[in-house]
Amino acid sequence: MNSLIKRLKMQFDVEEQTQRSNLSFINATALQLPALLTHLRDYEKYTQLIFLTAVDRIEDNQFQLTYMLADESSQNNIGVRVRIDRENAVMTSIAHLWHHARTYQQELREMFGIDFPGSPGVNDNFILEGWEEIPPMRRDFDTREYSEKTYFPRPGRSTTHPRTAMKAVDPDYPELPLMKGRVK
Amino acid sequence: MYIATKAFYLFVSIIVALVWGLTVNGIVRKIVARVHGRIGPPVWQPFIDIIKSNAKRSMIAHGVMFYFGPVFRFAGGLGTYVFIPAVFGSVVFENLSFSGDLLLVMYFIFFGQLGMALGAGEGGHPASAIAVGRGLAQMTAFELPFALSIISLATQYNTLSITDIVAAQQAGVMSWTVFTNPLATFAALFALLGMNMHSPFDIVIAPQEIPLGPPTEYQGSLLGMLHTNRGIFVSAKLILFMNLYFGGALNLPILMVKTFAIYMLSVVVGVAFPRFRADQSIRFFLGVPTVLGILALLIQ
Amino acid sequence: MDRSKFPEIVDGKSQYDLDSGRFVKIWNGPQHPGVTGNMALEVVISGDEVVDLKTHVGYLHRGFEKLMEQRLYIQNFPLVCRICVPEPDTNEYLYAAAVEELSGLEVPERAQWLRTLTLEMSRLASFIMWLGGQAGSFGMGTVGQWAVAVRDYVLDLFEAITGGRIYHMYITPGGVRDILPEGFDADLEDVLKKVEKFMHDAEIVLFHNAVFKKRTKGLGIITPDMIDPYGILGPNARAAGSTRDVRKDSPYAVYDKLEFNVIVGSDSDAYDRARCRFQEMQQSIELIRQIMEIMPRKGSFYNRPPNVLHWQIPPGETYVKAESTRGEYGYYVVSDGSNKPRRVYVKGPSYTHAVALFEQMAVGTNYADLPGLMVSLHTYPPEIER
Amino acid sequence: MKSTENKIIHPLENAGVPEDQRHLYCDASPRPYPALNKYVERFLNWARANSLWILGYGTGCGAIELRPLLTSRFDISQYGMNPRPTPRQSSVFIIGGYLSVKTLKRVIRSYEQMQNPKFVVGLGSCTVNGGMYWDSYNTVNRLDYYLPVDVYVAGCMPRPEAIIAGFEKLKSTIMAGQAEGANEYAERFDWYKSNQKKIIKDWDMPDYNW
Repeated sequence: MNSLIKRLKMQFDVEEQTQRSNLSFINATALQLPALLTHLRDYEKYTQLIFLTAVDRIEDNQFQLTYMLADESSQNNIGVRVRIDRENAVMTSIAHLWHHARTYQQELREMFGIDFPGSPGVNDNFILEGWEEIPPMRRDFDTREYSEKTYFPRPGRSTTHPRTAMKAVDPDYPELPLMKGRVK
Repeated sequence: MYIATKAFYLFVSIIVALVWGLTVNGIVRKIVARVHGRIGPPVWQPFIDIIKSNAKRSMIAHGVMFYFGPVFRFAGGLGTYVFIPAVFGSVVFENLSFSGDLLLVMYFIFFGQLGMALGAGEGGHPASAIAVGRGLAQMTAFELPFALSIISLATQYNTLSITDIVAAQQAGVMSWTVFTNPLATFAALFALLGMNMHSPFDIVIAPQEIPLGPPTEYQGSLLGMLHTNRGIFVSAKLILFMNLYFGGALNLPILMVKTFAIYMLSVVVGVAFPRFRADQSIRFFLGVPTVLGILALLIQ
Repeated sequence: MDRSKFPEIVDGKSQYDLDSGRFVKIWNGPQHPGVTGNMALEVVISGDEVVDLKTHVGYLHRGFEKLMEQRLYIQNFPLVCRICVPEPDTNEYLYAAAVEELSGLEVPERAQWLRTLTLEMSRLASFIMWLGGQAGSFGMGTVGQWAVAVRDYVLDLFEAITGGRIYHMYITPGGVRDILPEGFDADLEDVLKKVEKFMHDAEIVLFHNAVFKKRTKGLGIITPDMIDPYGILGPNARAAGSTRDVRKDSPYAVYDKLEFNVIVGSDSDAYDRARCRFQEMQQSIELIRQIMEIMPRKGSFYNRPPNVLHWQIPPGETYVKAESTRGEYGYYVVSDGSNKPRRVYVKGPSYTHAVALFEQMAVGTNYADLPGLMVSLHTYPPEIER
Repeated sequence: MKSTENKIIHPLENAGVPEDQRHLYCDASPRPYPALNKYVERFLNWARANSLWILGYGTGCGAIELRPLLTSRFDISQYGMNPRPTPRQSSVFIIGGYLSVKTLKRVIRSYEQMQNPKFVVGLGSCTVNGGMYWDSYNTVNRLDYYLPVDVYVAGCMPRPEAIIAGFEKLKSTIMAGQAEGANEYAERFDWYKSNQKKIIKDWDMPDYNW
């Protein structure tokens, strides 16, 4: 793993962060991503794309895309992180590298509103149907408010915060009430 | 007066056949359930199902032929039954066997399916259309060994009249066709497996692939009619086979025992096998059963 | 594969002309008994041959990932098991493992053993149900009925341990919720014997059945060079010769203390895949027996996390994985230092199998084989759309 | 197909369907069917209650408990229940838990294709008030705003025994002649439709499905 990172640093401008002995994250720029992924796939035996997903870094006004790759023996994982602009979210498609990248990109297009020009069928509905609001996985979309506005909530549900809910069951809450006396 | 009596006898005979057919269906469902390790529905469940189907308040239609589908099917089942002598030598249960022979009965077996094909095609559901295609292809395939077997029988007994064939088998157990002409019998029993639409030949109604096949669009009383037909048609087929190959029946209890035993063949095979694809089942029918039929014909 | 006789593909869409009368478009599902769970197949057939297939998912979308961002870490613990209904324990384990890794919470040894036990049991239950489904999709209702009944015995065991039949909510961050009840060993052995008897019967009735062989041999072949481009995982890949098994490659829980071999097939047609899964069932039973033999019976089974209502987890991100019945299951959890996760991404193995792979494999098969082919890929829709 | 009913309560436009296909669909609202003679109806209700055909549509995770229910362990076929693969022939619709909007659309279509005495069983807490997914952006909270529900079985997930108890309840309701969900749907058709159309944003299907 370490030697791989060293080799990568020689060729690409990346930063790395090791999470576990078999999991590392490297930060790359959006421009060098296709080259980096192709390099990892073809020369470093990181042949499998496990997933591709996004994290909404709304405080930086950015999306973080994570491409998780696994090597041939599926022992080591490497996560390639890319930050892209949140307002004009466009990213290079990697559908030519892996067939199943298409559906991930379709999903990101739908749930985050990130466009992948050239990815087959990227604008088709994948999960949602007839969605009119902002893409639901963005942080500024309030699912609770939307649900209460739309789906005729049944009256009677007051709060879900467990502090109050659990107090109602057991007045002397401070210890974990359910585990009392069971820990050996 | 004669006609009135005859009609009354026929009516009684049909009712008995219907009740027996539905009861057999109920018993078979129960047996299959026991094989699955279930308790299974009550034996009278098919009757309740028919009442309930007819108790539906609303009904939809897809045109005239849609109505005719179950009617043809029912007519096919009824026609098959009324031209077969159910109990040999009985006045009540001899039906109209004097005026029809084997060829007519074979025609009626085919007729119901064709009528159903027309009606189901009108229903407009693509699964029905696919199922009809499969059903007709498969039926043509199993009709071949059946026809060969019938021809073999006709040469053996020198007649096409079912009553005469039954009469020729009354000399004792060893004079039954199953012993005098085993090849023809086995060819026909293979065809019966196909006719009864149990596994492995139930691709026509395979619920996992084409939900229910031809009757997909049928509901309410039309479905009730199809279910009624299922009772009569089962009786008719089994009685036909009993008459042709297993020496007929001299009274109702023997008829019940023999038809039930014949049906159990389909059931036992059905619970033990997955289903064939349409093309595979056609190849199957054109293989061993057809060879058996041809051999039976050659030996005669 | 040779696509020359099938319609041309332009921009991911197959170009066929429905008006020409050569093609019929059929919707298999979502209301269709032949598809696994609630999903739809848009099939275009010509004669009996499938010329194009598109998988439609999203009917079970509940927005888990969004809901998890709204809830405290501990509130997510009963939520995650709902993602995969037939095999919920993998989700519970992975969520717990991710949270533990990010927060640095230690897990007692005994809890790891109990976790492995439930994971293997849920694998067994899921495989049994799959076997029933595979038999049922080829019209062999008998084995299907037996399978569901036998699976119920395993569910009874789960009920004895956790109190729940389907959703167990057993593996919590920090350990497990409870120890095994009195007399569990004997019950477990009893059930394992029943399962073995069922498998013996299924072997005779199903795997030695000529019709079943005829239907499944040569159906839906996965070649080794398809594995990486399509992201094929688990038994589907192993039947094609891959040796990837997360339990062996990067052992989690206590899998490094157990002895087992990775089951590898050779042909990877539907029959071979069924065979591989059947062997994995036997392996699961062996593993459960091993676990019961060497599992420590004393000691703590739960390390209490800090007050869970104020439990803030330091910023970081991690990816944890485990081997489910369908292949590698993964959780990618991002924490931003608050008391709610920033992002939880659930990677279900069916995601690639049911969409990209199945759309490719179905082309050219017989329409009647579609349900069987689909079950033989072992897909569960809820983990695709979550 | 054209409707064979002459009595049109409320003309439907089928605006969601392309214009050239509108004639293919029904253009009449459903109408309530009155009960027959008291004694006849009692007999028919007995038959209906003892031959409940379940539509084989697993709409959610509740479908996983339907399998043990339909097979050897809890075999409900002994009570005369059977799964039917087609909505035309089924009389009971089991909503297996949460309904996403996408599924609700298909559920409505399937429900409307079922024939008049038809019953809906809502399985799980999520059909009652949204259950665990009450604040999800994609699942409906109250099933009875979109379909007339006869019996709710609460729980997550309800155990098979609970579902059987629910069916017993449904049976007694039917025998008492109170399970008139289909008629209620027809009578309050506009209300149900407006609720459905409120959450299904792209209404690209006919207003009433035969």
